[in-house]
Amino acid sequence: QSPRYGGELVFPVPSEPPSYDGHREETFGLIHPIAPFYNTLLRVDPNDKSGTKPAPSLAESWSVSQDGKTYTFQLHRGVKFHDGSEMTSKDVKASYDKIIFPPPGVGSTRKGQYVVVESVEAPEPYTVVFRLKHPSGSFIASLLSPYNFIYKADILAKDPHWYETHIMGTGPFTFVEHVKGSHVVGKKNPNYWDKGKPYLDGFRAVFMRDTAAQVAAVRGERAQIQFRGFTPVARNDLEKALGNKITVQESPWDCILLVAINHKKKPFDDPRVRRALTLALDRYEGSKALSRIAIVKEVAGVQVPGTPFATPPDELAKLAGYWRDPEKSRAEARRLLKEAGVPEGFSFTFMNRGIPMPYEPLGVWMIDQWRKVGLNVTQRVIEPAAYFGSLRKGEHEVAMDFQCGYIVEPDLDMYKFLSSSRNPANYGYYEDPVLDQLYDKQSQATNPEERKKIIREFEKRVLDEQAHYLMTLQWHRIIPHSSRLHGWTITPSHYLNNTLDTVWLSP
Amino acid sequence: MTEALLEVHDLVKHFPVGGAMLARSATPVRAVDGVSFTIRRGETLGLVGESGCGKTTTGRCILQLERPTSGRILFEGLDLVTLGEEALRPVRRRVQVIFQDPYSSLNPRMTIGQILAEPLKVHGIVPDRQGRAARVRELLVQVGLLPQHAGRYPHQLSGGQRQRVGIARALAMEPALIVCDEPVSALDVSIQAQIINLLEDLQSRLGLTYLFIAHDLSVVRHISDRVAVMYLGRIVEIADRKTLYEAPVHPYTKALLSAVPIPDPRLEARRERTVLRGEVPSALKPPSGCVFHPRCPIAEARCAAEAPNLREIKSAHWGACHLA
Amino acid sequence: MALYILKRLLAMVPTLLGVAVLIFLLLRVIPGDVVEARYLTQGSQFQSQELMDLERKKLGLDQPLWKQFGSWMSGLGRLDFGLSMWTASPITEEIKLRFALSLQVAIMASTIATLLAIPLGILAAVKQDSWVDYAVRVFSIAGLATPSFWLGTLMILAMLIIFKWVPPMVFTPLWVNPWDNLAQLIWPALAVGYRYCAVGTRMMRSTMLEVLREDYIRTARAKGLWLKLILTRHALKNAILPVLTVISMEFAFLLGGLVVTEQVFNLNGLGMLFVEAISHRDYTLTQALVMLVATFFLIVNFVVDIAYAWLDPRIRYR
Amino acid sequence: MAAAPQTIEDLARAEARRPRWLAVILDFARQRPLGAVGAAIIVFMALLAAGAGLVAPYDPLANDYAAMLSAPSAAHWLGTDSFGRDLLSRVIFGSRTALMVGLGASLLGATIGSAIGVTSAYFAGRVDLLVQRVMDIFFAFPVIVLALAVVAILGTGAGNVILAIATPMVPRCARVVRSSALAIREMPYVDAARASGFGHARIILRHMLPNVMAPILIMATAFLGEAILLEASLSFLGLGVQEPTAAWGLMLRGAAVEFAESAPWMAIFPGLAISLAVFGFNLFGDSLRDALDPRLRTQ
Amino acid sequence: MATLLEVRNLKTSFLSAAGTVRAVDGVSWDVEAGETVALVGESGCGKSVSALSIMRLVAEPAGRIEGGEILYKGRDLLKLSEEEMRAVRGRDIAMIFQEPMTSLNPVLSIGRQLTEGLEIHMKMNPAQARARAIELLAMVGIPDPERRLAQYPHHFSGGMRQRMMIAMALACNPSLILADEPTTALDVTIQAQILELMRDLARRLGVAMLIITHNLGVVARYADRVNVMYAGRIIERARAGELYANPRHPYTLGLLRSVPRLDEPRRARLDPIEGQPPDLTRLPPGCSFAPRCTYRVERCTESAPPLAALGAEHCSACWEAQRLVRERAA
Ligand SMILES: Nc1ncnc2c1ncn2[C@@H]1O[C@H](COP(=O)(O)OP(=O)(O)OP(=O)(O)O)[C@@H](O)[C@H]1O
Ligand SMILES: Nc1ncnc2c1ncn2[C@@H]1O[C@H](COP(=O)(O)OP(=O)(O)OP(=O)(O)O)[C@@H](O)[C@H]1O
Ligand SMILES: [Mg+2]
Ligand SMILES: [Mg+2]
Repeated sequence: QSPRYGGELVFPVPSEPPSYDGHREETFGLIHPIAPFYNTLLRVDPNDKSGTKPAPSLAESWSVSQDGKTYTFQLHRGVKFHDGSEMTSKDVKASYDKIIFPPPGVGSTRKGQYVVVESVEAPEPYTVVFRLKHPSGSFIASLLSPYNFIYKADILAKDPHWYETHIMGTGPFTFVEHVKGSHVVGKKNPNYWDKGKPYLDGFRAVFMRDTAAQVAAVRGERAQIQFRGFTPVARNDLEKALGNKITVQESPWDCILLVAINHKKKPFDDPRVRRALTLALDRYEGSKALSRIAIVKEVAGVQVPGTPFATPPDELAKLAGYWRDPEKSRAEARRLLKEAGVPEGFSFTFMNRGIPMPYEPLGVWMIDQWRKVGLNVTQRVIEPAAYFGSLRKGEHEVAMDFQCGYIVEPDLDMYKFLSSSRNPANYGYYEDPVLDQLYDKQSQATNPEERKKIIREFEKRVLDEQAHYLMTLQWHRIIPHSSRLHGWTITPSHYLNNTLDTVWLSP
Repeated sequence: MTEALLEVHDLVKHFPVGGAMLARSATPVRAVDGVSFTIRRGETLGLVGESGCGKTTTGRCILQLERPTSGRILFEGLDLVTLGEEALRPVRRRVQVIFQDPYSSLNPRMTIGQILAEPLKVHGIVPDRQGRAARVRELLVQVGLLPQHAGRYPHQLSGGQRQRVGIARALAMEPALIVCDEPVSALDVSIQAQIINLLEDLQSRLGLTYLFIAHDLSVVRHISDRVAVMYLGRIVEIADRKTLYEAPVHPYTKALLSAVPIPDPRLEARRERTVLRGEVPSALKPPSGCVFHPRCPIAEARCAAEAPNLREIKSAHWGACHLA
Repeated sequence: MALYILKRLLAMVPTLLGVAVLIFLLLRVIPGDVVEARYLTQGSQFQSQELMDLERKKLGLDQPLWKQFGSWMSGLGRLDFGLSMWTASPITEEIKLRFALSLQVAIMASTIATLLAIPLGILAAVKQDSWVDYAVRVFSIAGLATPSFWLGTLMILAMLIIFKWVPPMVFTPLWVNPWDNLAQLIWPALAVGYRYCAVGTRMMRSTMLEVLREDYIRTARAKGLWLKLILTRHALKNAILPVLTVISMEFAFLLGGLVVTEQVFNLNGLGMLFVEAISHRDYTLTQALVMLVATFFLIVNFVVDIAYAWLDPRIRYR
Repeated sequence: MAAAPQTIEDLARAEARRPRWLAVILDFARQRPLGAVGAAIIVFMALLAAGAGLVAPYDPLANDYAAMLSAPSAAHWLGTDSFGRDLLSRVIFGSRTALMVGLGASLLGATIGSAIGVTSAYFAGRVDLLVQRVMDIFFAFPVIVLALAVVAILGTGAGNVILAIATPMVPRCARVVRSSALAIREMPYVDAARASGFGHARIILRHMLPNVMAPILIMATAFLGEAILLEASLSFLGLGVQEPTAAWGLMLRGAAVEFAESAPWMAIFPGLAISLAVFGFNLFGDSLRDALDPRLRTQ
Repeated sequence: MATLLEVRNLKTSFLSAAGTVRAVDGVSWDVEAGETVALVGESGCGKSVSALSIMRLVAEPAGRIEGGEILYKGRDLLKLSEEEMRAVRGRDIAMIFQEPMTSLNPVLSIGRQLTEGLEIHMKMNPAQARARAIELLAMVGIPDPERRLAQYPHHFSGGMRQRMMIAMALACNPSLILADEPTTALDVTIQAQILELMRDLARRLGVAMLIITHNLGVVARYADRVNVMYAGRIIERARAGELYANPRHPYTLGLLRSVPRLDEPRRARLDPIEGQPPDLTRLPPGCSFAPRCTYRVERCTESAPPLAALGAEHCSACWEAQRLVRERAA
C-alpha cells in the first residue's frame, strides 16, 4: 500500500506541555504535540519496533574516529527553518551547546547525560563535530533523544528562553495555534526538506486528561490514535466495539515501577528482610492477572525483556522473587523474616504515588502479596507532585519508585541503582561500591557479550543478593489505533517516533 | 426619709444604628436621653411610658446588661458604671430582674430546680448540694409553687407559674433591688392579680425594693409608691402615686391617664377623652425642644424651641413642662 | 444607594486581602514547589540540584516570603496577574477559555435548576404532605444523594453504548459553533443541574411553607384574593429571597468547584485547572484562580444583596 | 394558695402519660413516614458497619485472581472487582469508612463550627465582626482548594479526609449557628444569667449551646450525608481514603468508567450504596428539621 | 334590627400532639346590622378561632370546623364552595388582625395592598381603585395619602399600619368587620386613637363590628353587646351596661374584680381568680370554670351548665347564677 496524502490526524494528549522547550521539559506532553514541529540530529528508526536503531535525520551520515572520541556528522543540505532561513551546523552547535554547556543563568535538564562531551564544533556549514573526553558506548544513543530539537542559533543568541514560549523549527509541520486548555494545531510544512513528506495535511493534538474520554474519542472515531497507551480493558472494549476498524500495536514499555527499600530504616537495613520482600511477590501470577487490568505485563530484570542486554527468562527465574514455585518462594520469605527477627504480622507503611495507572493496581497487588507472608502493610498515598520531594526527604520505609527512558540502554537504565552518593535519585539510600564498580565496568566494556555478563552480575547483586531495590513488572504499551492510520510503528518508549512525517491516513 | 438605694444621674444610652463596619457614622438611636431618679430602700418606683420610650433600656442599664453611654448609676453608693465585669459580680447578686415574657425568660433546657440552684452554686450562697435542694424547695414555696415543681421543665408549667419561677430565681440571689420589666403584661388578666399580690407580699416580707416598669397605668398605680412617666427617652413627670394620678401636671401624663379605658360603660360614656394627635415620634430623630410638643394639646411656640428641664413643681412633684 | 453600593464594594477589599494571604501561605505550606513538580516527576535518570536552584531563582522563589507577597500584591493592584510559573505564559491567557467554559456550564445548570426548582418547590409547599409533596421531596433528596460523577458516568455510558454518540472533544465557544457547544455542555449542565435543582427545590419548599404561615398571607386570604394571586404576588416575592441566596451561592460554587464533573465529562474548566495548578505547584496560577473565584463569589453575593434590596423594600433605602 | 391542687395533679397525670422513647419514635414514624424510611436506612447501615465482620461473606481485602471481574453470581452476589475481591463484602465494609468519615467530619465540623458560632454571637461587637470577616474569607475561598490543600499538606488517608471535609464545613456551621445563637442571646434567660453574674463560659455552655442544639443537630445530619458524598468525590479524585481499604468512592474510582462496559456491576453497586446512604441521611435530616423547627411545624 | 350574622353551635378543633384541642366548643352568638358586639375572654379561650372560623380561614389541616352553622344574611357560610367563600371574604365580611406589624405584606406597597381587593371584588380599574385607596387612607386619618400609596409597610408606624388595616377592611364596603384584638399591640394613646376612629367609622358607615379583646375597659367603651368566653364556650352574654353592672357569672365577676381600676380608690390587695385557666385538650367534665370557682357546688363538676337566659338579653352559663345574684345583692 502506498502512502496517501491528505487528512488531518487527530489525537488526544493526556497532558498539556508546560512550555515548548524540549531541552527543558521531560514529558510526553511536550513530545506528542510539539515534536512534529522540529527535527533532531539523529532519530530512532521510525520502523524499528525495538526503538534502538539509530537513523539519520538532520544528519545525513556520521562517522566515529579510531579512538572513539570524535564523532563527525554531515548535515542535510537545504534544510529550512519555518521562517525560511537555512539550518546549518551553527544551529546544531548552538542547540547542543545550550543543552551541554548552558550559559550562566540558563539551566539545562540534560547536562548530566552529556558529561562525556568535551566540545561541540561546527567547522563547516554542513559538518558538526562532537569531541568526547573518553570513548562511550552509549553516546549515539544519547543523540537519539527526542527532546534535542535543533533551534535556530540567532534566536538562542538573543534570548536563550525564547523557545520556551515560541515554536520555530525545521519539522514537517508548522505551528498554527495552541489554545490553552484545548488543543495544538499544526499544518503541513510545504517546504519540508525530506521531499515527499509529510503525508498529512496537518494534525490536531487535543488535550484530554481523562482516560475514558480519550478512549471514547477513539471509539467515536473523532480521534485516530493516542500515542501514550491505553489499558488492556480499553483495548478489549475498543476491539469489541470497532472490530476491524481498530488495529492494536503492543510492545513492552521502557518504564517500570520499582520498590525503593529505605536502608536507613529498621528492619530494612537487613538484606534478609529485603529479600523476603521480593520473594513474597509471585511475579508470574501477577503478570497474568495484572496484565488484564493494568498497563504492565512482562516479568523483567534490569533490562526490558526482548532487548539485547535483557536476561533470558530461564536465567531470570533463578533470581530471588523470580522463582517459578511461589510456595517455595514464600516459605523462604517467611523463613528469612523469622531469621531476621521480624515478627509475624509485622506492619510497615508502603508509600505510593497518587496516580491511578498503574501505581494503584500494583500497590494493591503487592500489599496482597506481602500479606501472604505475614506482613501487614498499610498504604500511604502521596499526591503526585509532592511524591518525589518526600522520597528525597527519606522518611519512607518502603516506597514505589519509577523509572522511564526514551531508549533501552543499560547505562541509562541501571544508573538508578548506583550508590546514593553518585545518584541523588537513589531512594534506597544505600552505598554499594561493588555495584558502582560493576556499573562502570559494563559501561566501558566494548564487547557486548562481556557487557552482558557484567550486567547479569550487576542484576543479581542489586535484585537478589542485596535486594537493594525490587522490580515489579515491566510496563506494557498498548496502542489501539484506527485502522486508517499507517506508517507508524510502536516502540518501547512513548517519547519516540512522534515526528509524524511518515504517518498517513487511508480513506 | 429613708436612704436612697439607687440613684440614677443623667443616664444616657445611645445605640448605633446599622451595625456594619462602615455605617457607624449615622445618627444613633437615643434610647435613653438623660434620665435621673432615685429609689429609696423598700419602696417601689413605677416607670410608665409608651412603647419604645426607653423603659427597658433604663432597666437594662441599671442591671449593667447595657453599658450606658454616659451618666452615673449609684447602687448603695457604688457607681456601677465604673466597675468592670469582675467587680460587678458581687453587685449583680444584689440587683435582680424579672422579665416580661415568662416563656422566654427561663432556659428551656434546664429544670426549675437547676435554674434556681445555679446562682446558689455559682455565687457560693449555699455551697452544699443538700442545702441547695432545701433552699430551692423553700424558694418554690415562697412564690406559691410546690416543691415537686423543682423537677419540671419550664414548658411543663403555665405562664403564671413560670413567672413565679422567674420571681423565685430573682429571690434566690437575696437581692436588695429587683427590676421588674413589665412582669405582668404577658399574663392573662385573671393571673395578673395573683402575681401582683405575690410581689407585694414578698416586698413586705423581705424588704425588697422594686423598679416596676409597665405601661398599664392602673397596675402601676396599684403597686407603686412613686411613679415616673417617660416619654421618648426622658422623664417628663415624677411624683408620688397619689399626686401623680390625682393632679398630674404634664399634658402627656394627663393624656395617658385619659386614654386608659375603664371597665364601666356608664363611666366611660361620661368620661372626657384627650385623644392625642399624631404618632409617637422615633427616637432616631426626636423633635426639637420639648419632645412632646408635636402631639401636645397645649403646646406653644416656646415648646418647639426650648427643651424644658425636669423641675420641682410642687414639693416632691417634678415635671418637665414649660406650662405646668 | 450609590453610596451603599460603594461601601459594599469597598468592604470586599479586606476579605479579598484575607483570601490572598490565606492562599499565599497555604501554597507555601504545601510540600514541594513548581521546580520539583517539573523536574522530579518524570522518572528520568538524571537530576540536577543546580538546575533546580537556578529555576527557583528565575521564578523568584528564593526571595523572602514578604517580598514575594509584596510583588504579587503590587501586580494585583495593577490588575496584572502575571505569568504562570508552570507555562510562563500570561495567566489571563491560561484562564480565558476555561473561564468561559465554566461560566457557561454554571449558567446553564443554574438556569435549568431555577426553572425547575421554583415551580416544584411551590407545588410541594402548597400540597404539603400530599403525594405530590412526597414525590417532589424524594426527587429532590435523590438529587442531593446521587454523586454527580456517578450520574455523569451513567449518562456518558448511556449515550456511548445506546446511542453510540461521543461528545465533541474540545470546547467550542458558543459563538463559534452553538450546536457543538451545546452538544458538549448540556450533559454536564444536566448532571450538576439535578443536584442544584434539588437544593433549590428544597429551599423553595421550606421557605414557601414558612411564608405561607405568615400573618400577611392570612390577611391576603381574608381579603378574598385568588390562591394563584396569593402565591405569586404575596408569597413568592417573600419566599424567593433565601432561594435566590442558595441558588447564587451554588452558582458561585459551580464556577470553581466542578472538578469531578469536569473530570467525568472531560471538560477543561476552572475546576480541572485548579487541580492541575495545585499539582504543578503553580503558585501564581493557583493564586490568580483563587482570587478570581473569590472575587466572583463576592460579586455574586453582592448582586444577591442588591437583588434583596430590590425585592425587599425594607432593605432598599439604607 | 395560688397554685390550686388540681393543676398539680394535672401535671402529674400529664407526666405519667408522657410518651416514652418508643412512643416518640413511633410518633415520628407515623407523622413523618419519609423520615422514618431515612432512619431505617441509617440504622441498617450502622448495623452493617458494626457487624461487617460477621455479615460479609468474604475478606474484603482478599485478592482472588481466579475470580477476577466475575459477574454477580451465587458465589459473589454483587460480583467481584478487578482483583477478584468480593464486591458485596467491600460494599459492606465500605459502610464503615463512610460512617467513620461522615461521623468524624460532621462531628468535627459541627463542633468547631458551633463553638465559633456561639462564642462569636455571645461576645458580639468586635469579636463577632472579626470572626465574621474571617468566616467570609473562608466562604469566598474555593472549597476544592481547601480540600486539595489539606490533602496536599497532610497526605491522604481517612483522618486527613475527615479534616479536609470538616474544614469547609466549619464556616458554614458557624454561620448558621451564629444566627440562631444571636436570637438566643437576646433571650431574657440569657440576660437573666448575665444579670446573675455568671461567667462567660457558663453562659455559653449551659445557657446558649443547649438551645442551639436543634440547628446544630439538623446541620450535623445534613453534613453527614454531604460528608459521605464528599468523601466519595475525594476518593474518586484519588484524594481520599486509599486502597486497599474498602470505601465506596474508591470503588468507583477508575472502575466507574474503565470497567463500566465490561464489568458494570463494579460501578453500579458502590454508586447505589452511596446514593442510598446519603438519601437516608437527607430524608432523616429533612424530617428532623421539620420536626425540630417550630416555624415549620404543621401541627 | 335585622340579624346580620348568626353563629349556631359552632365547633372548631385542632389536632395537636397533646390531643384534640376543642378551641371552640359549641358557641352561638349573633350580630345585628350596624351593631358592635364584643367577644371577651382570656388568652387561648377561642376568640380568634371563632372569628377565623367565620372567615373559614382556620389553619388546615390541623384545624377543622366540626359542626354548627354560620348564617350570614341567612346563607350558611359553611356550605359555600371555596370560590363562593372567597367572594364573601373582604367583600361582605372583612377582618382586621391583631398584629399590624406582621399582617401586612412587607414587600408590597401600601397602594398595591389596598387596591387589589378593590380590583377583585369591585371590578375597579387601576385608576378607580387608586382614587378609592386615597379616599380610604384619608378616611382613616393618614395624612398625605397620595404619597403614602407608594410607600411600604415598614415606613409606617404601628398605629398607621393598623389604620391601613382598617382602610383595607373598609375598602369594599363590607357589612361586617371582624376585629381581632385590633389594638392590643399598640400603645395606650394610639390605642385610644384607633378605637375612636373605628367607632366613628362604624357608626358613620353603618358597619356591624365584632370586636375581640381581653380588655374589659375597651369593651365597656365601645361595645353594644358583650359575649364572655371561657375555655371555648360562651359563659355570659348581655348588653354592655348590664354586664358590668350585674355580672351573672362567677368568672365575669372575678375578672371585673381582679383588675385594678383607676376610677376606684386603690385597694390594699387585688382579688385574683385563683388557679389556672384549663387546658383545652383535657377539659374537666362539667363546668370548665368549676375548679377555680368560689361558687362551686357538686353539680358543677358533673354537668356543664347551658347558656340560659336570665332576663332581657342577659344569659349566663352557671348553675348558681341566681345565688350569685342574691349574694351580690346582699
Ligand atoms: N439594642 C438596641 N439597638 C438599637 N436600638 C435599640 C436597642 N434596644 C433598644 N433600642 C431602641 O431604643 C428605644 C427604647 O427601647 P426600650 O426597649 O428601652 O423601650 P421600652 O420603653 O422598653 O419599650 P416597650 O414598651 O416596647 O418595651 C427604642 O426606640 C428601641 O428601638
Ligand atoms: N393552629 C393551631 N393549632 C393548634 N391549636 C391551635 C391553633 N390555633 C389555635 N389553637 C388553639 O386554640 C385555642 C384557642 O385559640 P385562639 O387563638 O382562638 O385564642 P384567643 O382567645 O384568640 O387567644 P389570644 O387572646 O391569645 O389571642 C388555643 O388553646 C390555641 O392553643
Ligand atoms: Mg420594654
Ligand atoms: Mg387571638
